[in-house]
Amino acid sequence: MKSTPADSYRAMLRIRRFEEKVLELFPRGLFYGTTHTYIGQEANAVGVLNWLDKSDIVVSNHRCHGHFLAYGGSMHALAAELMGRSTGVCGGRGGSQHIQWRNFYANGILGGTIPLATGMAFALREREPGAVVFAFMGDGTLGEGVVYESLNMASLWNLPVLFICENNRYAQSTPIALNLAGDIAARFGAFGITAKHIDSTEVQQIGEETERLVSHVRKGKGPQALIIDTYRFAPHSKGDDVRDPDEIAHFQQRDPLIMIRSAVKTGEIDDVETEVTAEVDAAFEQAQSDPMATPSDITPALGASA
Amino acid sequence: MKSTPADSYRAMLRIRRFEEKVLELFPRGLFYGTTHTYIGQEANAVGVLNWLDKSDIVVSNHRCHGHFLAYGGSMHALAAELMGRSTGVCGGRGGSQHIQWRNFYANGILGGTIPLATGMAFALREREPGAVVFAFMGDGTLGEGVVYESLNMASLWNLPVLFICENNRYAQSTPIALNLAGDIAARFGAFGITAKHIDSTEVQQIGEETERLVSHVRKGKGPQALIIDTYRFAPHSKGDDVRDPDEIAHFQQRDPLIMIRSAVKTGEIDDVETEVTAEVDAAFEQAQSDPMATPSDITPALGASA
Amino acid sequence: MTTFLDRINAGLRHCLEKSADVYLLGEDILDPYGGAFKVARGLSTDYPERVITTPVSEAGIVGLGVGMALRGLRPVVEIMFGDFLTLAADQLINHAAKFRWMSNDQVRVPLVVRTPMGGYRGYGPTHSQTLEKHFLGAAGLRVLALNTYVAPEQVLIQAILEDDDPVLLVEHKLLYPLSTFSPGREFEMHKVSGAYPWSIVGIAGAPRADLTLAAYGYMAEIGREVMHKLAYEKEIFAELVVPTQLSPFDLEPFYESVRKTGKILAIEEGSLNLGWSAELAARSLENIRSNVRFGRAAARNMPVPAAATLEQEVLPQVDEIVELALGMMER
Amino acid sequence: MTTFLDRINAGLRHCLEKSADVYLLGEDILDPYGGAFKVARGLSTDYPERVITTPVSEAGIVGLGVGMALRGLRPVVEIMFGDFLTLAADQLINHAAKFRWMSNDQVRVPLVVRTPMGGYRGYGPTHSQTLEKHFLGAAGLRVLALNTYVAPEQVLIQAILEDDDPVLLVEHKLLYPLSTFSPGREFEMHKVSGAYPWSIVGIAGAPRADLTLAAYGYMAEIGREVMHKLAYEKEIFAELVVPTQLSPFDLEPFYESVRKTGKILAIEEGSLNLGWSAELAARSLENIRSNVRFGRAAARNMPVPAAATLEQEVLPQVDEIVELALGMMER
Ligand SMILES: Cc1ncc(C[n+]2csc(CCOP(=O)(O)OP(=O)(O)O)c2C)c(N)n1
Ligand SMILES: Cc1ncc(C[n+]2csc(CCOP(=O)(O)OP(=O)(O)O)c2C)c(N)n1
Ligand SMILES: [Mg+2]
Ligand SMILES: [Mg+2]
Repeated sequence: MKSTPADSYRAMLRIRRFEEKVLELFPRGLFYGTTHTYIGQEANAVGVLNWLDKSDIVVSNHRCHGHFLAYGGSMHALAAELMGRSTGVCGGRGGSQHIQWRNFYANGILGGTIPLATGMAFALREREPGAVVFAFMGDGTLGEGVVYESLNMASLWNLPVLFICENNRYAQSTPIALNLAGDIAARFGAFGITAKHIDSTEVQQIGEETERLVSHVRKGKGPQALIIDTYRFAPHSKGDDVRDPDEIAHFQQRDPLIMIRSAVKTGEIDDVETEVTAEVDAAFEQAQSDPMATPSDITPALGASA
Repeated sequence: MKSTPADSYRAMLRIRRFEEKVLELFPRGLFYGTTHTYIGQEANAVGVLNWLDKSDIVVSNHRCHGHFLAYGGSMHALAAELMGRSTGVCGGRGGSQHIQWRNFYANGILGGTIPLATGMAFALREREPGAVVFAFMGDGTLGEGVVYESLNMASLWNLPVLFICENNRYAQSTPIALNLAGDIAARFGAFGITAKHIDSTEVQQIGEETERLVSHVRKGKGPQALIIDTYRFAPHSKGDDVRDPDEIAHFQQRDPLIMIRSAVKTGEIDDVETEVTAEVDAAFEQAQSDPMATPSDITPALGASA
Repeated sequence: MTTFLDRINAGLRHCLEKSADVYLLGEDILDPYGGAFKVARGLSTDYPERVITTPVSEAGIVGLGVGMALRGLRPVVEIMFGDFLTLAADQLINHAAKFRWMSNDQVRVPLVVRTPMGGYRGYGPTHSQTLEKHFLGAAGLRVLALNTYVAPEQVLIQAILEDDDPVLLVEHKLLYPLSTFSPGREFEMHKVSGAYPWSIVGIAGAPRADLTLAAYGYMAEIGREVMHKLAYEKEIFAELVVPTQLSPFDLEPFYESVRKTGKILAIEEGSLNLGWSAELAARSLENIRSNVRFGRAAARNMPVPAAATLEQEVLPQVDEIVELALGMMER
Repeated sequence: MTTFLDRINAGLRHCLEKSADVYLLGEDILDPYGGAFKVARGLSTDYPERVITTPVSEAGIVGLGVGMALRGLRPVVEIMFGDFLTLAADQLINHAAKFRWMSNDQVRVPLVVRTPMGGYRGYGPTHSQTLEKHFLGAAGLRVLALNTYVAPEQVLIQAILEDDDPVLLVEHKLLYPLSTFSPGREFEMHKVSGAYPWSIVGIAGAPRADLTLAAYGYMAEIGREVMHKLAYEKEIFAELVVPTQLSPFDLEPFYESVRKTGKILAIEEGSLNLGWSAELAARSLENIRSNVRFGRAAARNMPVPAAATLEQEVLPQVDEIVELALGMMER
């Protein structure tokens, strides 16, 4: 791995504590709208994006906070975006599901992001050989037809994209068995895309698999897919959980934070905890004291030639 | 087979001669609009639909003349529809690509017919157990995402539908290699649908494969797929052929009509030829003498409660 | 107290009860979840065979519904957010809406597609839109919008059990917690009956109205507030006309009001250009000889932002509409 | 003689030549086929790396274009028939049109989606439609329609090389074999310049017009015939106003004409309800104080049938439009 276990632990804890704060503050009406937290899936964003290079691109979805923080996005700007502050990542226009910053793009329309990711990979192939698009999608998103239109083009044109399917076993309230027929890896394979399917919450393992797949992609060997069986510990959005508590408890035994701890020195664990807690508190406090997004900043939907 | 080689030969020849007449008459401006002929693929419609039961359904596409005639549709009504006569299958409203009669449904939007077929199979499962939807699609249509949304639902709900993919190796002018990545059978398999892939223009073989697959579907074993490698001898539409003449010649050696002839008595061959030629001539002559579709017959797009 | 949502739910239940041909399909509609907005709650428990949760495939499930409808069933498909209708546009416009006519009336497509629409909830640009305008005027497709002036269960029953044509039914998210309107002492209302009724609402005991407020769905709530303010704060008396059917356009009750008032202020939540009320303007010009004044309140012509302060700026608000109304009276 | 199609082709060639960021994508666009309507003919031979034939995936290729555009390329995506735009509706309305604004203007989407639209060819209900009305008024999306009064290559060059926002470019099938309009002795024309010009066409040496004919795309050809007949057979003098940009609605040149004539007859090929001209009506009422008369010629409110006799009945025809015009003058 590029980064030490402690680094990974910190990266995952930043996501965990951020999301916990979001869920803690939501009932207090500090936010407006909705949100989807990443709690339980931290090892995916951190393990995968550990292999991100400078000119790489990340395409994310409705559950984007973890991807964004792992990408290197500002915790404060994300908190501010959720609170509708002018200092938010998108000045408050996008909100929780629509985060855009540098080479990071998230959108709340499931599946619609996959052709975008494919088009971006096309652009990279033409302009920045060696660079890769990391495209995240959930298991439920495999229901959207445009995903397969995209897999076909990505494979046909040998585009530099790594598809990451985070299979947390549910689409909103619906268990995968009621949503998905056949086999996930086979759905990529059918389009000539090699897919590696792992059931893991170990950030190192996820990182190692990613390293291998991404190196293929960088070498111009075409798209690859990584399917990670995982689990979310919090509700789909907020307070809308209908899953069996025992099932949640069962998967919590494989909490990615627990899995990595053994590899981190006890001293470090406490330091990281203090550090991250402070960072999160600061981020939200600052965001809360930032000015609300101001209508006067609104620009037209079409540019000059409009 | 239910039907004798002579029956199959007749059924295929009816399609061949009908389509030849269409291409012959088009330049004379007898039609209006466009058309897509089935010449070269006759063994598919005839071999497959030979196993059609009374309450079964056929969902067809832009290349529907062959399917319609094999289904038992009236040659005269089809000719009349192409000529925009009031006696046409749909009174001239639909034209070549939009044929609806009894349990036969064709539409010109590629792929859009596959969820319809799936929904019809759902209705059959609920109302007419044992009945089957025969859904035809071309290789190029595998580009449409909604096809995969449908495969997923058909498999998930164990619906009685047989998907028939007629792989004539081209989508309009585009060879399959430029359109399709991966493997066709695998695209069905990935959704848990068993697919049989054959390269054949032999109506008996196609019939036998169909018989086996359809019996599974009728027994409630869920959707199945039959992929038939085939070839069209005529242009995609009319006069827009850019394929290598040698390639066409090569495949013409496997003309489904030639393949079956050996099994038909010479005497019968001539009788069938005379018979079919007469039928086709009569159909077109009658259609030509029928009245043009009359505007006064136009009804509103919405019913009473509009 | 029974909410508007309870009554929609009751309408669905009634249809499932009355006809074995009725099926509900949609994402996450099974109990205990009962759908993202809980409209289907309890139904899958009582009708497990006919309430079906679907994959996340908007085009596919609407197409599935078209196929079911073509074969005599009466499917009701829920699209979780109206914003996702764009994914089903081909199935609605090129399949559901055409099949009957294109087949020379040999078939029918008794399909209902229900969807929660609208903003004011901070859900952001892809979950707050008012997109029905893009489906109005599609030949062969009926578009309805629920409002608190009609019994929602009646509209559902008519669309699901009686209507043999495809229906797109828009339900504004903010209607769900409300209850249906009753005039009480302050208002008066009369209905123009029909399969999908119009409601004409006025201020009780007010003099002849000299402004017609035209609004549907949740905007008809805003419209009532506007009407109230105009009356009690500005002594301007308006009449609110509320259609249940948006498309096709049967506007007689609207004309009737405009013939009296000569002034139209339409209120729409969608962005200004080419929304429902543009057709009202066109038809007023075509059908009402005398000179009419026409104004529109609508969302600013941009996506719906997530931030509260921005969303409030972009979506129509009562006070700015009142200002618009005053402006129209002055002209 | 160079046809309109040749000039579109030349415009695409110019863009490929000028900028290495330009890519053409579409179904069957490679030589020798050059696309279903041959618009791309010759281009793949000369720019093999940047002219790419795609799978039959309308949503996918438009989405691909959005992704390419977000990363600085200038993709031009051809949708083989405008009827299939419904399949790309989500990518156009929820992605292409929103990305720039939603990102707080951090990104641009210089995408052009071109498509042949329209009927009068007997292609039947799914290959003859005029569907652009369903995309007008979508915030963040520019919709253009080529017409013979502007140099098509200029419109393409502006949209492809200069415009940083997503553009939906409608090309009526019947324009392809024509050549661009020149006033000759019978007509006079002046342009209102701008990125996407308006053209104002009149009868040479005619007295002040007292009817404004508003039409775009191929309907502007029909409109000219109507204008000619009105002048030479009925001695009624009209003025034809032709926009290149349909949405957003910048209507000044239209208002100018209407302020003179006081009468509007809009001609649309799409079905009547809520087409482009409904917004013209609404804005005329909002912006033109004096009383205006308004009428519309459009397709009957049903699918476009295949049979010649039926299609002729359903789609607008010159003579019936002349009748409408006469009716408006009498009022
Ligand atoms: C096109 C579209 N359909 C439906 C939704 C509503 N929705 C939001 S998240 C979600 C479930 C997604 O499941 P999955 O892809 O597995 O991601 P997860 O939430 O499990 O991370 C649904 C149905 C949406 N946002 N977009
Ligand atoms: C949605 C849609 N996209 C594009 C077309 C235009 N089109 C008609 S036929 C065709 C090729 C279809 O190829 P295939 O599915 O292999 O059927 P074939 O013509 O080979 O029988 C295309 C692209 C269409 N009719 N519908
Ligand atoms: Mg999931
Ligand atoms: Mg083919």
